Amino acid sequence: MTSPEDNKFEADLLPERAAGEPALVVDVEGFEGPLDLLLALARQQKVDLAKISILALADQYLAFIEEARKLRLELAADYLVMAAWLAYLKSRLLLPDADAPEGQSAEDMAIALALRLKRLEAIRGVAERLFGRPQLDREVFARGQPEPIAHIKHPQWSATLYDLLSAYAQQRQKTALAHVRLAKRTVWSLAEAREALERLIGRTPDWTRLDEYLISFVVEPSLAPTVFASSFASSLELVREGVMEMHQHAPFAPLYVRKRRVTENEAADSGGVAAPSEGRE
Amino acid sequence: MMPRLQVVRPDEEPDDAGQERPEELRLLEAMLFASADPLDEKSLAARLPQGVDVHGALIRLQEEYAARGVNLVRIGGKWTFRTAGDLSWLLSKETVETRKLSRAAIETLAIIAYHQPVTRAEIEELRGVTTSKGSVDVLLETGWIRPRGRRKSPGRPVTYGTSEAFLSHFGLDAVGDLPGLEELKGSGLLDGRLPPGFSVPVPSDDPALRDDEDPLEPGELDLGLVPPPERTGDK
Amino acid sequence: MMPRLQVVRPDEEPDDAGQERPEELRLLEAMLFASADPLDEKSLAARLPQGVDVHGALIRLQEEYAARGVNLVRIGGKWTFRTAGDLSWLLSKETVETRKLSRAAIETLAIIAYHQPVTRAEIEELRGVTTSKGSVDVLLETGWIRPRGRRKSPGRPVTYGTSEAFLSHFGLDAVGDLPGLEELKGSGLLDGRLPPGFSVPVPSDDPALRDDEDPLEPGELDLGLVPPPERTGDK
Repeated sequence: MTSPEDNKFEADLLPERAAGEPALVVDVEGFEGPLDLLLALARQQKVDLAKISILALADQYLAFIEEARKLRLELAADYLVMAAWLAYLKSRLLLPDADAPEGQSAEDMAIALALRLKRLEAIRGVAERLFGRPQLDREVFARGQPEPIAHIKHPQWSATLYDLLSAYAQQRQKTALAHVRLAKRTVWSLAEAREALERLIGRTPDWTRLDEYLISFVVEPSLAPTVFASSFASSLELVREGVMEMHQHAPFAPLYVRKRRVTENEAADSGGVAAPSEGRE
Repeated sequence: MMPRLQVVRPDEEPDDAGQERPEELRLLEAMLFASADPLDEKSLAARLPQGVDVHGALIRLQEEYAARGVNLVRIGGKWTFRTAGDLSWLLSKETVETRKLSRAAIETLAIIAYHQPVTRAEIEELRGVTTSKGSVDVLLETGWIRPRGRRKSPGRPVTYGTSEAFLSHFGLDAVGDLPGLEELKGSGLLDGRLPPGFSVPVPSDDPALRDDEDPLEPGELDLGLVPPPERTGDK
Repeated sequence: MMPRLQVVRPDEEPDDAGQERPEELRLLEAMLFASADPLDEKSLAARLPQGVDVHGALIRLQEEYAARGVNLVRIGGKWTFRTAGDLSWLLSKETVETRKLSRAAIETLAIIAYHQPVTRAEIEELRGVTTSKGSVDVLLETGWIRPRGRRKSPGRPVTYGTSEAFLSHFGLDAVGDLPGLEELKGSGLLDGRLPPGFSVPVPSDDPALRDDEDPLEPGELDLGLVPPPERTGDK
């Protein structure tokens, strides 16, 4: 069921346009869509939206679109969809449906359109009021120099007595079973002694009394035997490697050590015998 | 850790006990002046000596400052100092021109504010256009709106609501204080799907999802659409 | 004639109680509050109505705020609001975060507690593994251990013992209350598979140096190794 208007409208939807003519995509003079346009047209009627004549509004809208079409403005699809819908609504309103019981009645459709327009108008009203409020950083201002809150974190360590005791027991148990060496270690290791001797001979090229040097390590008298023993063993090793020379005048006389010097006859000696002639012991 | 509170101010006579301005007003003043963001009564109370009537002290402070160039206001349930609204002429020169929102964005924001939670399809239906995507993006960038969840309906569209930054920008204590909300409710225009006279939905930015909303999947809107957390959910 | 008693509030001028507060005070308040930088009198004057005594108004504003939580101060010839100096503690937030000691640190602590005074080398010997400097540092940070002195042995290593904070944290009256061999066995923490001669020392945290300990040189451990005094002793 179509009205003559409808036919005419659809027939003219695609206006003939000369090939070179520029196509203007127009938001119909700045309207925000067909509902916006309808609202503007309704306002022109200068009546309460509740009392508006949807029929008259539809006529105005279709006339407006027709005008735009004549000006060869390219209308956004939204507008054309609305135009088609309004044309349909108009035809239904003009021809009371005798044989179209399905769907909404034309009156319901008209009321729904009026409600949509009212809702849009209402939301525009409150939007205006909302933006009429003083806005932050435009009309009102917050503190320009906020003073930041300093955040100081204090760590608090957590551990329970149980943690402590089980940790103790477990590691004691483990080491006790792994290597049963309970004597407290009071030895000066060969590595430590060697390191000390290397430092000694590196410091001075001259003969140095070993015991005088060692005494500086022997703070605890009980440590003396292990310091002497380790040092002596290490010095023999250093002499054997040809790093160090050792000298003793007589049995039980003090031991002297120095860094080994390279001599001419030794340079000729390819055998690599470690001990030099004066280095006995 | 906390230093002892000083109760007696040097410039006050002890005899004036009745007139003495309570120390908590000084403390509140200091905290509220210093903070870059509005503060709620709970966090203010946490810094005050026990037993102080924080709300009462804030109301008194608000009265003290009411006639001043700086006012104490409540924003989204939190307290902050703001310059007096009537002095915008004095101060607006200082500000950088803020970007102006398009008419479409303003309308979209109003729809989200008054109809929240609301989907894009619902916004489009209200505006009678199908091109509001740009507006929603612009509004997300301002930090004034936020995706709330998904509507339990075909397509599971995202629902939008306003943020704390929105309340802060427009100086509102709550969404219920939106201008014109009462008239809008009275006219039954808040929900066009129901004939006037039926129960009227009220906008709510309550982060609790409604019955017809599902939560967003974590991270699904993190693709630059959503402003960083300190903008949307700032304290 | 009896002098009339006047109720003086800090924001009221005593002499003209009924008189309106001059508008320029409101304007100055708003400008100084909103400005991101301190403002000099010249730029303040430029915004004010002609003929206003800016300096006088600022002095009056300064007096008004002198007793408040926020003061008007002049910095480098420019004016700005600042939190009252005595309230700076309000603007710092001190939080305690609980951290769990690592397994290695607890084991090291246990060895120190039972075998004090003990050097790092001795701890390693007892644990059978290398003790990282980190464990000892963390324990020094807890304040539960302290450097006691130096062992009279090659290299003069530092000896460690437990502190009072250790006792208070673990709820011990004295370090000698730590369970001995029989108690550890009885509680099942140590099982029966122990070699003969296995012993658990009776710990003592007597601060007097042992025969094989030298005192620490004054200040020699102040290079960040030792926590500041107020931290070591606190609970």
